[in-house]
Amino acid sequence: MADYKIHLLVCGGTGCKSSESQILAEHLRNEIGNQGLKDYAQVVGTGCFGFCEKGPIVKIIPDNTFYTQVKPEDAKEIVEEHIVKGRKVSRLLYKDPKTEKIITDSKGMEFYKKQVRIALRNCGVIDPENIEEYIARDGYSALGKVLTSMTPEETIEIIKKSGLRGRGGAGFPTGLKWEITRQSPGKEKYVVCNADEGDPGAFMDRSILEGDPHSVIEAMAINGFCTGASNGLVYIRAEYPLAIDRLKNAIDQARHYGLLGEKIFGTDFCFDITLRYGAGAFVCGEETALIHSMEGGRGEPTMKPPFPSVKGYLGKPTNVNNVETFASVPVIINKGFEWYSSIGTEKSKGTKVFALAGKVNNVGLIEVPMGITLREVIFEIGGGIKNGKKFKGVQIGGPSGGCLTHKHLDVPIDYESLVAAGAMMGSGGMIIMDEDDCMVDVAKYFLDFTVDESCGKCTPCRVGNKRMHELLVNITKGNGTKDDIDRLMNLGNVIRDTSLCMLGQSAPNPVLSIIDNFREEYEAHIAEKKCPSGVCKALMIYEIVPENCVGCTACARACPVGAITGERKEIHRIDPSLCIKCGACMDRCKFNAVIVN
Amino acid sequence: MEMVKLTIDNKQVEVPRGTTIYKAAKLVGVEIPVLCYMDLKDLNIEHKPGGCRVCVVEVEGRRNLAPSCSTEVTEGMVVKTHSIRVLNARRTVLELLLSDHPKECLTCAKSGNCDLQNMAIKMGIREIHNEDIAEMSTYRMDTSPAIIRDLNKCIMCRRCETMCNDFQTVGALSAINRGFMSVVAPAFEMDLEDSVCTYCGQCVAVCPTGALTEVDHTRQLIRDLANPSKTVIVQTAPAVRAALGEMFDLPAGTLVTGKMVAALRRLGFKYVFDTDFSADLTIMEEGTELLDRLSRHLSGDKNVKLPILTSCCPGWVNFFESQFIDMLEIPSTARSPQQMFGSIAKTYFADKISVKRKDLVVVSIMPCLAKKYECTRDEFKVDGNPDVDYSVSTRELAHLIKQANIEFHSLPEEEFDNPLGESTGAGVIFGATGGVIEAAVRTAYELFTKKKLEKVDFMELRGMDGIREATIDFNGLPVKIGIAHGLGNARKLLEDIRSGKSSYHAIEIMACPGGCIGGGGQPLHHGNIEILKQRTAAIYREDASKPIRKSHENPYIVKLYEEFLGKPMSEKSHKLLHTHYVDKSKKIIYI
Amino acid sequence: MDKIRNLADLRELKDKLQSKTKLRDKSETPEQMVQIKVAMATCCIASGSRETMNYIVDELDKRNIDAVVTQTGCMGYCYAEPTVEVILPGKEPMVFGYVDSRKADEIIEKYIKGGMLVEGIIPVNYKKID
Amino acid sequence: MSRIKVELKKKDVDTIREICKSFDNQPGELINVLHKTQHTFGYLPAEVQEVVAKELSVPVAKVYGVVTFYSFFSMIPKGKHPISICTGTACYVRGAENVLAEFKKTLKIEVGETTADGKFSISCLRCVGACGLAPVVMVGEKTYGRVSPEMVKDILKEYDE
Repeated sequence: MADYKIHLLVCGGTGCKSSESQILAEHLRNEIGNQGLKDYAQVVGTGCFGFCEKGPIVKIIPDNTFYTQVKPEDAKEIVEEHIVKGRKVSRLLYKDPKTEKIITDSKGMEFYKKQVRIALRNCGVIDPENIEEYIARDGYSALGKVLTSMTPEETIEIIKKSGLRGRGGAGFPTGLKWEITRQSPGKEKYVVCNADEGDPGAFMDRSILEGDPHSVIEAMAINGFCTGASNGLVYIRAEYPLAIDRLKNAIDQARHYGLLGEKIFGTDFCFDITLRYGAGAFVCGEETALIHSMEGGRGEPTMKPPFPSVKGYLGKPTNVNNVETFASVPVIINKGFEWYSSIGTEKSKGTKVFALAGKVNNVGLIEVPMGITLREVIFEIGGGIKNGKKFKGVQIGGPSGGCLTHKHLDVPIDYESLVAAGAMMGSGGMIIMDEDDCMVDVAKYFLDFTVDESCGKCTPCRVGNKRMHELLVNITKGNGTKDDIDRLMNLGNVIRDTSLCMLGQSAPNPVLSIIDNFREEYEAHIAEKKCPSGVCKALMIYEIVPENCVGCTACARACPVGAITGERKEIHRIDPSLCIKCGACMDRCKFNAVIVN
Repeated sequence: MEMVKLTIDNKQVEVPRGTTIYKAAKLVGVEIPVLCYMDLKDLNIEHKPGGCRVCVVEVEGRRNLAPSCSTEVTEGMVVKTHSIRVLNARRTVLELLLSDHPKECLTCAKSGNCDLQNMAIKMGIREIHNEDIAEMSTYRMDTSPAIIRDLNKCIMCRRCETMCNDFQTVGALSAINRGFMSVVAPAFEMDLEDSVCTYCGQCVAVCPTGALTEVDHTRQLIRDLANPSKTVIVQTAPAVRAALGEMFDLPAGTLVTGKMVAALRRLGFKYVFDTDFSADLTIMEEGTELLDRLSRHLSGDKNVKLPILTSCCPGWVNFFESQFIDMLEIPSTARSPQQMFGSIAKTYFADKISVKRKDLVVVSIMPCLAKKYECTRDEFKVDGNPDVDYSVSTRELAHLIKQANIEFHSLPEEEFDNPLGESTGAGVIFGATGGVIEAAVRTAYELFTKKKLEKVDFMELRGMDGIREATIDFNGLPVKIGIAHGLGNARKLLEDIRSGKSSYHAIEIMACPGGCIGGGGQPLHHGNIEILKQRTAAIYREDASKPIRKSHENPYIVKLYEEFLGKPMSEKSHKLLHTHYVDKSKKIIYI
Repeated sequence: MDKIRNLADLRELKDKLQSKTKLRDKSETPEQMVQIKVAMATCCIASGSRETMNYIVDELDKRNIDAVVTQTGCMGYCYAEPTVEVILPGKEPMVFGYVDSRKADEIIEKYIKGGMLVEGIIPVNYKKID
Repeated sequence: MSRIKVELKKKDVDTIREICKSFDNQPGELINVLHKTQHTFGYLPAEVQEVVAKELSVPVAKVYGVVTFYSFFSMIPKGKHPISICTGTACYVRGAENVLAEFKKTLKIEVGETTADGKFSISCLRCVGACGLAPVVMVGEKTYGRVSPEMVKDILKEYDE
């Protein structure tokens, strides 16, 4: 079969898929067939391109044309114009939000310029459902190399020297973990891939499993060889049906090709992988909780030590790594630790994937070298703040992380610097907030999440977070007192100091970092009973501007509680004690006379 | 053993590797407060979920505070147990617990004996911050025949869950829900009565707060005692006398039989009798049943089922009725001593004193909560009137004595009334694990071999090991005996029998650790096994001091058979002293 | 597909498959390799540009030359169709006209491999097309 | 957890037994068994949990403990068209709360409830990973992106029979 001259890569990640990218791919295939170009152009469903803001994405290779927000109806035009006639469909091309310039070659996109894609190297490039595409891009050669020409110790040494650290959040040196598991006595050991991505707003693990499942399978097998385990388990969120399907399919293919199972690469090494499903508990991202959940119980964390590397699944030594960590392993083996450790900073090597979301122009999944600054990420890769608003803060590390502000924009992104700044790497969620976001409300949101997700085992997390949340609710209702900030800080510090697992220990981080960085917003809520961003409903006061009011009575008629009084053609008044802040008057007024204070 | 050196509060200490900070601190006299932690050493239960976080200490170089109950020491560790950081954390955590706890200490059943209350006193908590906006986690109150669950008072120490699942393997309780609403409850938050609960009461025995308490019968008792138309009589179980003193600050293991009798008389009971009497009666029936089955077995009867299992313990009966229904035919059909007493009291004795059944109130003082349930079983009622009206726990009795302003210490030693108050040493040892079977052996040996037993102390049947076995020589016939205390041990033993791994002739099973002396109605031992050992020793002391130590030699028992029952296993005995078991297992129902 | 029994099997399979996805690798770093753009508007196709493109792609592969071949719209030299633009790394673009398979062969052999100019160059009057 | 009472049919019990058997009746597979059972029945009523407990030889209290721990498991049936509103951070900062409020107001049910006619139910989930489309709402398998409160009526209209 002749090779295709043109490849049309259609994003098949969850984000794009939910905007009908599958139908789009179908249409493209049909159109190509209609034009008799079946042997000339190939449509490939790939994993996520990362540029979720403008999905579905179609990328045309080799000229790197980057079509955004493509609808199934657009298929015909793309094929007829671009594939047949070689003319790019300019209305679908990406337009730089800052320069308004149409970008014809994705290499010219700010979004990709500063990215270094290692863990995401195959995402958006290969068809994740076809093992051959993975093999064609060097897939399984790292496993082959390790099994046939290296000892487990040598392999662990490479991982250690590469400086790779756990990408799940805590940043524990990966090679060291492997070594401890290897050295733990026991015949039966396990390799566990933590794919229970629970951070609301981070989806890199899912993207990797959807876009490049084989890299995780390969790395798990390498880990099995290094630690002496022949069983691998992937603990994956049940909310990720696509990732589960792709992973299952990939495992089947790997078995079919003899890359999982008995005597892999003709050696005595045997390894296979089974799936375990999470069931909606954020705390199961904590490795001891994850193990209890895999054993069929409540996902409650237990004391460490003993660490899973010593006593884990079924009481056996268990190496738990996160998806992104695993995905980085095969390249390190192939390209060498020198290459990997040349990227990044002194203590944080390599790259980190972030899920960029919130009030930023380019929402999506990005992979950047460690040490890059927040400014570069937000304003260059992210394309700055949406709708030209002002940047206010960035929450890094999800509900366990902290909220950083202007003064941190030049902080290099690495494990230590982020902690020093009051945030943490976490799983890599990065939520950008603008001037319209109320930081007290944001703190409340994250705490609401941890209160919901606390397992309930230890007192500080079970009761303490609830009490902090109540204080915040009270403050946003305008009932805060001046002692509340101190009370929040004391509670936060004690919860941090005494909780059993990382979920509890890090739960107060958003609240405490927001007190650190946005204390004035708390104070405004408490002292002036005002929400400077106008988010906290209870603190809003609806008023009528006398100059604008014409006395049309529309607002009074709209008010469901009769809080507005005033005769026809006279200036109306809102009684704040009756007003329920529904906003109906404001919607109804044609003269911009109703304002919120 | 590898030793580890560390410093705790500036004191050097050397302990074996694997020791926790909490235990190491204890060795140098530093008592770290704990709440959820529970160490039942000899029962192989160390409950250290690290959940309450009250026991946190500062470890130099560590980012956060360490729970001392579950953190192992390391070489060169420097621990501070009372820094300001620790103090603040501990107070804050305690305050958090209290913020989700009802403030009804005045009327709480656990008041004065509540770990949480004691901790609050010790830490001098005077206010709960922001109480006005603090939501409480509230749950439906559940009252069963024996146990009351008021989970608003639960602090999630989860000791009950451990006792119910790990020690007793009953599985009635589990942690449910998540986060703030998490609590320990039966499946679907159903009533305990509808669950597989055996009412062994071990959950109540370890509960640090008033979340789990016994059903209180003292109010009913006072009403009955005050009612002139009622004749109120009482029976006291063997284990009560070995523990009641603890409620009056006497050392564990102090025998207070005489004072107890005196106190009961002063409370107004018309007759003070002894369950030991009916224990002797139980031996007559159960021993005869054993011999009957044994001799039929020896003569080749294939229909006879062995081993015979004791049936005195109502928790145990509940357990096999719901979890070992395939073995319902093995246990002895003999009723428990409490029920035999009630049945004889309301027939034989009621006739003797010419009191109508409905006017006779039979009360039992029991170390047990399952006994409260046992009283309510339909099998033990005549025309709706129970043989034993209700049972009062050792703890309740102590409270009653205090309420009545009876100065316990200065009470004289008094004797039980007759005819149902006379007992032998065999009846007394029912209170300790292995005691029932030892008492049975004493009688069965003589009846079987027709020889006098020279040595009545069977040391091989005593002890604290969870599962024990011994072979007793019945004049050439080796009789194999198994003993288990704690339902988890019972389960193991039964599963071994079911699978044919072991075979015995007779087995004694008690639901509680140490037997009745560790019952759910006893003064709280807080997991201190030494207390259980002292109580056991007291039981055997009482046995040794008795002039008669074999049940069949009890003159009043002999007389009871002569005057009323005929002989053991007679038709009358069957009607009054035996029972049958029902299948209480949960059936999967479908249409 | 047979099982992969050893490393040699994997390498063999990889070599066989590599060309299938190589295009995507190449597109990542086009400036480091030979870039060829074939004008592919209706008029060009009519004059055989698709055949030319297919020929070029296949031949480059056969001759083991790392190059990336893309199609583009009409270059405006309709008189000389099919037209092909070739950019050697670090050099200015060259546009060739009347490229049939024979001409293409010559371009590959002489210009791309040898760096020698061949006949048929069209004077370039633009900087860059997109 | 609120619950409803059901009567199981023999074939339902057989189905659950089959599911348990497919996991070798291993207690460690409890969560996988519950997933599959919920997938089959749509929810996990008490009666179903009893059968699972019996088959896996796990106390039913333990099964209930697991079911109430994980938000994925439900003891009440979802509506014919289950509505899931993403309340992940990205959706939250882009106004998911208002969308949720609009659904609640329109359908007159709370989160975790099902309309009286059994047609719709509302649940919240944390991040479906379509953050570029925030706020995101799923109705059954269909995803709606960039949802505003005004769109709620139109979305619901699609499910008129």
